[in-house]
Amino acid sequence: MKDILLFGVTREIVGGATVRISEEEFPKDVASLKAMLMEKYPPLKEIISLRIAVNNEFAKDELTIGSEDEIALIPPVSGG
Amino acid sequence: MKDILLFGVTREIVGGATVRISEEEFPKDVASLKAMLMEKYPPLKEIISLRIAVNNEFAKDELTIGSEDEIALIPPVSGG
Amino acid sequence: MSDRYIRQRTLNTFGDAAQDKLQQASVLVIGAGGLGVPALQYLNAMGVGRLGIVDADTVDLSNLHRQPIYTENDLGKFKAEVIGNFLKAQNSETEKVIYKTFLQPTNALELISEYDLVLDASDNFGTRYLVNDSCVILNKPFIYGGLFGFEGQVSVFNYRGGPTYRCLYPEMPDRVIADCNTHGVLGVVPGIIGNLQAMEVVKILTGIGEVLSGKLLLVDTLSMQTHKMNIAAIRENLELKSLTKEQYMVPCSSMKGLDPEALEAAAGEFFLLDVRSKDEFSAYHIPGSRNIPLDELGDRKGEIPVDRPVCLICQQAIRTKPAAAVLEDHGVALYELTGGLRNYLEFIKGVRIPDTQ
Amino acid sequence: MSDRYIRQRTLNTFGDAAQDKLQQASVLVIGAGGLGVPALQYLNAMGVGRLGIVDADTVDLSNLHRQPIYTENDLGKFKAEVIGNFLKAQNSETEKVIYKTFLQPTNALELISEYDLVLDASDNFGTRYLVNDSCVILNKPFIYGGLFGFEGQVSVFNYRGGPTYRCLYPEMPDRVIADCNTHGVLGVVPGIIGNLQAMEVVKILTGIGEVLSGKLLLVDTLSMQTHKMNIAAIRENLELKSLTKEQYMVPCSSMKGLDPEALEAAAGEFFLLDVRSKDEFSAYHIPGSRNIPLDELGDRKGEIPVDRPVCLICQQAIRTKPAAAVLEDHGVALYELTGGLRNYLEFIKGVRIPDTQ
Repeated sequence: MKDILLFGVTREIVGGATVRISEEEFPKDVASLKAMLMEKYPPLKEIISLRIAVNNEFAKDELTIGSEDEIALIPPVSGG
Repeated sequence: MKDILLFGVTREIVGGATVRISEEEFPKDVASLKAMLMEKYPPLKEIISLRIAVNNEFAKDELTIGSEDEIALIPPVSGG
Repeated sequence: MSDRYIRQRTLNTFGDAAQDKLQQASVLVIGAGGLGVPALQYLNAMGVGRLGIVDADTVDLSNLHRQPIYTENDLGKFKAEVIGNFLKAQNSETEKVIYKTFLQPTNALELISEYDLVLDASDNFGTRYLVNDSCVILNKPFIYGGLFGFEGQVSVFNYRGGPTYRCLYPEMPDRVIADCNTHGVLGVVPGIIGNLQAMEVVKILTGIGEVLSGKLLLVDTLSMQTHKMNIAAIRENLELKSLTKEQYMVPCSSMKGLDPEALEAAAGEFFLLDVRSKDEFSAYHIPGSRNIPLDELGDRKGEIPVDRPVCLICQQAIRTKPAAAVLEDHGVALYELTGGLRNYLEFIKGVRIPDTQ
Repeated sequence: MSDRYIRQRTLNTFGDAAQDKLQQASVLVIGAGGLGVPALQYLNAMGVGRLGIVDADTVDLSNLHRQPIYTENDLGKFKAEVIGNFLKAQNSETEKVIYKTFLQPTNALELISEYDLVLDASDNFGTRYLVNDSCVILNKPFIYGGLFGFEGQVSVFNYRGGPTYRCLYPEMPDRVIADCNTHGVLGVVPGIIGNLQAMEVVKILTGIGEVLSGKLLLVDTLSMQTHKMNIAAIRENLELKSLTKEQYMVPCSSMKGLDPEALEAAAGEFFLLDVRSKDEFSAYHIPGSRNIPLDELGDRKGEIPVDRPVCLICQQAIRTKPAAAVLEDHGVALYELTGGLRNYLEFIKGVRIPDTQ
């Protein structure tokens, strides 16, 4: 089991500060993680410029990931 | 080599944000670490209530340590 | 005045040299709201030589919980003016420049070019992308701060070849991410984030510490956890040479009322736009007001300046509403004469004029 | 006044319930300096129902760089009064209580007992240990903040059986750790730390988030790194039943001058203590002043109240210096009549009286 950290509006969409993904269903790269989460939580699809950080680095879609990586969803925020 | 994190006045006493200790001379417990640092930097002796944190826990003198532990010197600060 | 900064001058690794650098520097703060208020208070107090304040908005009661330099006496007044006056009283040794305008594609390059760097304390994506693109064109660093609920983000963009805001968020979000003042915010959260932005300003200007360039700092105040995420620079984002045709969305501001007394007191501050018919305008109008009838407004927007707020005027404050909708994307703060000219004439003359609408 | 807190009321996991809890709560802020100013600004703006402000100090020019609510017009005025008046104008819906005194062993329990919790914004170890011990005795949580250079510390002590300040630092440091205003501090650093303290207040009062109880938060603003260190509670520190005989060091305040004009304007605010001989006092004294000759001062300290600042008076402002040394541990703010009675009489009468000293 792996907890993905959530920030900004993604917390409201998912309804918590993290989302848990099991070892078996853990996706192989950033693109499949995105696809998986967007299927589970469709409003995520609507976020333009939603970024994913892997081990404290913003990651490209093709980056390979594993359940040992620290992963976070970081959407833009507008408030000031 | 291991970097001990410094905070507050200990940075000024040592002259940097960390102090480096080699594997060979690494002390076996918190008390000997204190003694070693106080010998190297005598003004540290004058700090009443100087605390040492090991892996983000404030530690007692008798705690056994190794060079894999994260260690920090945290003195009281008064400013407001 | 020798000992005003004594505690900074005696600070190790700061001293007279850093204090003098602050004094010689200039910072443009975009927005005098939740982030801008604390940042301005501290930048001014610490001795930044010249501070520009860009905000066309007025103080609203719902601002007070997170913009705690404004008092109940300031309601309806221009934020830039209120805080500017306070900052002058707080530190007479530094210069304050007040711009009662929003940052717009038409004024951004000119405004920003006069300052060493920009602190982005805006509250909407349109302004954020405009700040970014303008700073890239002018080669100025800017300090970004953003808020969502109990969370904040801070970074320094376009600093010494480092990444820009577009390297972090390539495309402007649309309506899904709550923009403007629609989302809740706990008062002290912008206080924390705005002060962290001010700290980055000091680092850049004086050379102390590690600037948050190439890093996004995430602050979760509920758990008091911080995270730093590395952002890679994308070369093409650094090569922007002019503001793109892309529409920068307008700043957040719904139309506010100005009562006749407030208008009398501050008429010179506004572009007075009378949207009644030509005939009505000929029969009577407020001296200094301009006439563009409501049905011509869409075609003649270009005649309306964007360097100051617009006060819409009609007979009974009814036609001002569709007029505001037409001007929504014009990038200026919109006001209406409360109760229209009927109310205004009663106020100035005690005369009740007939309803022609 | 329905929409003052609308942005907090609409905030998820806050809402009306949390806003009402803030309104019903009371917080005592010890110190209206670097940490107290931002904390007070935001606690007041967010709607904490009753705020107590404890500070006997007056505004000095060297405070302005980090206490940016005070203006140049406020120099020499009581901090608690200046900020209290500002907070009233900022939010008339909440109560402010001004205590122009320092926290002392003689008043600490009484003051603290009237509030739900304490925000420790003091600048010296004596007051910190006194806040701690008093809060343990009264079973009140307190929010600690401390500063050193570019670093800050924040924690919540004595909260639901959690550790106290003595569990972190068992013994009071002495002179090696710079106390009082001797060390440098960058203006915005207390702004950051004071706001983090205000955030912890909101968490405790409303139940949102994770309270920093049992954790010491370390903030290094130069690297913008934070660390959280776990503190274990030590049972005996929680079982304190009365203030110990240990001497709590007095707050930081060197004697300040009051010129005759300032004394005339504010005589009622001070305990006027004339330290000349009985004969000199009989020959002339300021109405309302009390006489304790310098050589009896050590034995008769008990006659001097600690609920307001003391203004020391002698002929030429020479004997006030040893008198101040004698009263150093009395726990009150000390002032002297600048130039002594000679200067004072010249001011009020244009009379030059002979030097008898």
